[in-house]
This record gives sequence, structure tokens and C-alpha cells, in this order.
Amino acid sequence: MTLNVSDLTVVRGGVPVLADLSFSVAEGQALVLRGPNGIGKTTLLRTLAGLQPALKGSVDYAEDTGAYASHADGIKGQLSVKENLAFWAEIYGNSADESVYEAFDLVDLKDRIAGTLSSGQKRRLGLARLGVVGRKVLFLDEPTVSLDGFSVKLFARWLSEDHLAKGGIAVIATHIDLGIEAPELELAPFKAAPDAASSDEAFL
Amino acid sequence: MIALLKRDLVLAVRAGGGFGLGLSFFLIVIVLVPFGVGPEAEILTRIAPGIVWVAALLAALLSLDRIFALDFEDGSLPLLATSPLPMEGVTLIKGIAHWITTGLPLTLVAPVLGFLLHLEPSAFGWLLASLALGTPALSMIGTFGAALTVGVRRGGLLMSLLVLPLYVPTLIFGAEAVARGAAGLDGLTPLLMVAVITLASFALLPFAASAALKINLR
Amino acid sequence: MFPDLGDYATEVLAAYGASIGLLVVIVLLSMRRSRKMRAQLDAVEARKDAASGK
Amino acid sequence: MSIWEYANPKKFIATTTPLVPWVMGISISCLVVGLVWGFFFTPDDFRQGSTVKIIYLHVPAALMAINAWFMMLIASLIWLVRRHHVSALAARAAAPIGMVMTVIALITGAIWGQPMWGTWWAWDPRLTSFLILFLFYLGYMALWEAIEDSDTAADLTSVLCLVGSVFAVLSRYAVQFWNQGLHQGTSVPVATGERSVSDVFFVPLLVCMVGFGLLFLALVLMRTATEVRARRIKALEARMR
Repeated sequence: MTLNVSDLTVVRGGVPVLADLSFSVAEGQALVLRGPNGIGKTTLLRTLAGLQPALKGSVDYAEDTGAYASHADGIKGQLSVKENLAFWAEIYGNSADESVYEAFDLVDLKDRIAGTLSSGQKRRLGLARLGVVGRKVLFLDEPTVSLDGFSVKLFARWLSEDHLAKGGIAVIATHIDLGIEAPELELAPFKAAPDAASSDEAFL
Repeated sequence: MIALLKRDLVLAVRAGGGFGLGLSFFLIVIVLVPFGVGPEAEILTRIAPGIVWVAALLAALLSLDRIFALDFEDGSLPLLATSPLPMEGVTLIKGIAHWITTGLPLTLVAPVLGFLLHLEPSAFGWLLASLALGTPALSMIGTFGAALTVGVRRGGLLMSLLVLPLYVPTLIFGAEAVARGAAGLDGLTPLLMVAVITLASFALLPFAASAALKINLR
Repeated sequence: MFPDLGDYATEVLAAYGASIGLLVVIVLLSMRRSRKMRAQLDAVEARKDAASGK
Repeated sequence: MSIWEYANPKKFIATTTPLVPWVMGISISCLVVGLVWGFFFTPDDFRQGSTVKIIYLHVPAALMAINAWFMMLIASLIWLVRRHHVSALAARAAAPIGMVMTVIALITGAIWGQPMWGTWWAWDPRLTSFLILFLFYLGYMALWEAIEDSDTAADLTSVLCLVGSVFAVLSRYAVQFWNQGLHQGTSVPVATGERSVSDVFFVPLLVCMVGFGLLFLALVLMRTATEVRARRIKALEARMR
């Protein structure tokens, strides 16, 4: 069960941003995406997760095992931490077991209303969602933004021990070093030429 | 899917805006009418069915743009899109949640407000039936409109322009059923038409709404 | 030769006037927009050729 | 050389640009002939007097208002299925013209009915359904304007057009049902096509219909070419930045 991508071209607003991307990530492996801002990391992750169609090329991994998480972590302010996680667990047909709360140090925040959490705590809750979702292939867009050093280590530990160790795969776009050894993919060389094929092509 | 429905209802109650907003707007519109039209009973009686229906329609319209806007802003929509839940299920549940928070309370309160407008006693049954059958269609059509305009900044006005013409058939048959009831006639045919429109809306519109959502999420 | 429109003269003339007026407006607007767009396109294409020609 | 050949925007512009002046010329001459003929050389209707002359504007305009929406529906389907940009842009180009036709149908219908109904606007089922159609056009065009990304706009407006068409037909019958309850229909059926018209009126009417049809075609071709050029400008500028 691996994730392989062959000569993929992703498009943002009708203009291609990345072209001829090919890579594969084996089980238990993570891949860190590097590159200047605006190179197309988010667009690539959204295409991998299936949120938007790729212009060319293919992305294949086992059906229904992908999950996407961006810095907009879909946390409802009016619900408590427990309710937020229970909701996402139920959506994915799992149950929010204790280990996730411990992994993200949310045990004592369980009944706190999400709106009252600090941005760091809220980010940890967003990441805890990934633990509850129980999906094998994770596409993470800047997961460690506005996270303090301690939480970054928490997340890195969860990622390597609870996710990758159990055969999970992760593609992460981040600027911060996560402290886990993972191959890096520099996206700059794959920058698409402006007039590469795109939906505007018919008009050029 | 039930989880989504439960969450939306809890959110509507917690945010407080959900139930109260639609109801208070409905009440205000109905109270305003006599100020505009005058207190004479026979005028009010004649226009009562239409006024109650138009007020219900506007109250439903008011809370439409909140259906997807909140989930769109805090990123829940893309997460739902990549969840095992089919998008058609999401739009269907959103429609039902909107109906429960606005359509249902309207239907229950409407007969009480009927007294304010001197509605004919024979019409109360028809009013309740037509609203009970018609407001779900208003919610589902509204969900489609909300899905169309979710990506548009300040899309509320645009959504009203798109949704109101789609409300015309339900409004005509709904008000007609009540008017016939008020005149002591049998309002069954228009009532059945309202039911047909509602069933058709729930059968078809979730697909259109989910298509619109997927397009907007691109 | 002008037909006797009887007592509905104003209505008929109003209908004709309004309709033909609207038709003229839509035709003129469309033509103006078409001309403006063509000029704009030529300008952009000129700029593109100049840019790539350099 | 299948018709899809014209789906290529550049080829579309190349072929239609020389055509438009001709189609426009023919349509205007048809209109002039039809209207003059109908206005000057046909007798008055014994019952309605001279207002029957409005038929030469109302019937063709009403016909084109409905056909325009139908054409937009087909174009939207073509866009959704085959992703041809020209058909989506043709739908966008046709909307304002369809709306103008609807407005003409509304104005002439109201004026025509005025002597019989005694009021400038009577909620006659047919006229009211054109009023609803007008709202649909308004919403459709507003949605196009509201969305920046061209492909997303084309997709969303196509979905709206599909759903709108179902509700337009539904409203058509709901209005029919609604007005029966209030007062009896008009003595002279104003609706398109149902008219049993003696032939002295019919030939000029036919000429007018052809005129309106060709005018619609000319305007759509012109405006679609303009939309294609606008899209090309946008694409070129996106590349040059």
C-alpha cells in the first residue's frame, strides 16, 4: 500500500503551478515538501487529497484512505474539545479513544469549549482530529504553524510512533524541521512554465 | 450523516441565532403587516394566507447563507468533502438541519400568528398542513442556493436573487391551499402540489447542491 | 397612408417605440462592447509580441 | 468536419467574425419589412382595433425570450458534458439578449392587454410567467458577474440554468393554476403560438419572427466572440505577469 504520483500537473485558478511531478511514498514513510511560498504546496496537497482535479498525470493510493488537514482546522468554537473530536470520530466511523487525548496533551482540556482555547491548543486539537480519523494516508498543509516547540515535538512523536510506525504515510508541507528523518522534495524545479497546458490553453 | 445533523443542531442551539432568528423575523413581518395595511379585519382576513406564507418564505431565506458560510470559513467543508460522507449526504443533512431550525418552528408558530391577522378559523388546518409540507422545500431549495454562492464574498444578496424565483411555485400552491381553506373550499389539490414540489426537491436538489459545492471547493 | 390607429394610437405607438428602442439599445451596446474588446485584445497581443520579440 | 470543430475558440472567432455583419443586415431588413408590412398594410382587428398591430412585436419577442433560455440550457449541457468553452460563453452571451426579449414581451403584452383589462398591468398568467423568466435571467447574469474564476463561473451558472429551467416550467403551470382562481383568462389568447390568426396577419408575423430570430443569432454570435476575446485577454495577461 504505497502512494505513487506520476507526471502530475496541478492548476491554480486556471494557471498551472507545478508540472511533471513524479514520486512515491512507501508505507511507514513521510515526505516533506519544501519550496518558497506560493510555489504550489497547498495546491499540490489539495490535488493529492482529491479536493481538486489534476490537469494531467495520476495520483493513486488505496481507495478511501486519504485525509487532508490544513491550518484551517475545522474546529467549531461553540463545541467542547470532546464534542469536536467525537463528531469527527463518528463521521469516520471510529471512536475517539483516550490515547489521542494523551498524544496531544488535551486530556485536561477535554470539556473546555474550543472557542476559549489558545491558538496553540486549538492547533493541537486540529491535529488530534487526524489521530481520531484513523486514515492511513495524510496530506498535511503547514500542520505546525503557530505551534510552540513543545507541541511540535508532541506532533512529531505522534506522527512517527502512532502513525508511521503503524504503516501510515504522510506528505507534509512545512518550513519547520519536524525532527523526524524523512526524505524531502524540493518543489522549485517542478515550477510549471507559464504557458504550459491548462484550461486557458484553448484561448492562447 | 446523523452525526452531522446532531452537530448542526447543537451548533444552532449553542449559537442561539438558529431557532430565535427565523422565528423573531417571522413574527416581526406578520406584526408589521397590519401597520401597513390597516387594522380592518376583513382586509386582513383576505390577505392573511398570503402574508403568512410570504413571511415564512422570507424567514427561511434569512438564515440560508449561514448553512455553508460558517463551515466554509473555518475549513470544515474541505474536511467534510474528503470524509467518507458523500457530498449529497452532506447537502441533504444541511437542508434538513435548516428546516428543523427554521421551517419547523415557523410551521408550529404560524397558526398562533394567524389570530393576529384574523385568519378564518377554517383555514388553520390548511395553514399548518401547507407550511408543514412546503417549508422543507424552501430549506432544500435554499441549501442549493447557499451551495451556489458559498464562495462569493457577501453572496447573501445574490443568493436571495437566485432563490426567490425558485420559491414561486411553492409559494403559489401553499398560499392557494390556505386561501381555499379560508374560503371553506377544499384545498387538497394545491396542497398535493406543494407536497410534489417538496418531494421532487429532496430527490433532486441534493445532487445539484453537492455538484455546486464541489465546484466551489475546487 | 398613415393608418388610422383609432383611439389606441398612443398604446400602439408606445409599444412600437419601446420595443424598437430596446432593440436598438441592445444592438448598439453589443457592437460598442465588441469594438472595445477587439481594440483591447489587439493592444494586449501587441504587448505580448513586443515582449517576446525583444 | 464535425460541428465540434467550431468549439475551438480561435476557429470560432475566425469563422463568425465575417458572418456577423451579414446576419445582422439580413435580420434588420427582415424586421423592417415585417414591421412595416404589419404596421401599414394590414387591416385592424374588428374587435381589438389597431392594438392588434402589437402582435408583430409581442409574439416574436415572447418566442425568442423562451428560445433564448432553451438555447442557454443546451449550451450549459454542452459545457458540462463536453467542456467546450465556446458553448459556456455562448450561454453567457445569450442571457442579456434573452432578457431584453423578455422585457419587450412584457411591455408589449401589458400595453396590448391594457384596453381589455383596463389596467396597465394585469396579472395575466402568461405575462406573469414572463415576469418570472425575467427574474431567472437576472439571477443567471448576476451569478456570472459574481464569480472571478471563469471555469467555476461557467460550471455554477450551468447548474443554475439546469435547475432554473425545471422551476421555470413549474412556475409556468403554478401561475396558470394561480390565476384561474382569481379572474377568467383574457378573451384573446395572448400566448405564443396558440393564436389562430387569419393569414392576412400571419405572413408579416412570420417575417417578423424570422427577423427576431436572425437578430438574436447575430447578437449571440457577436457577444460570444466578445466573451471569447475577453477570456483570451485574461489568459494572455495571466501568462505575461
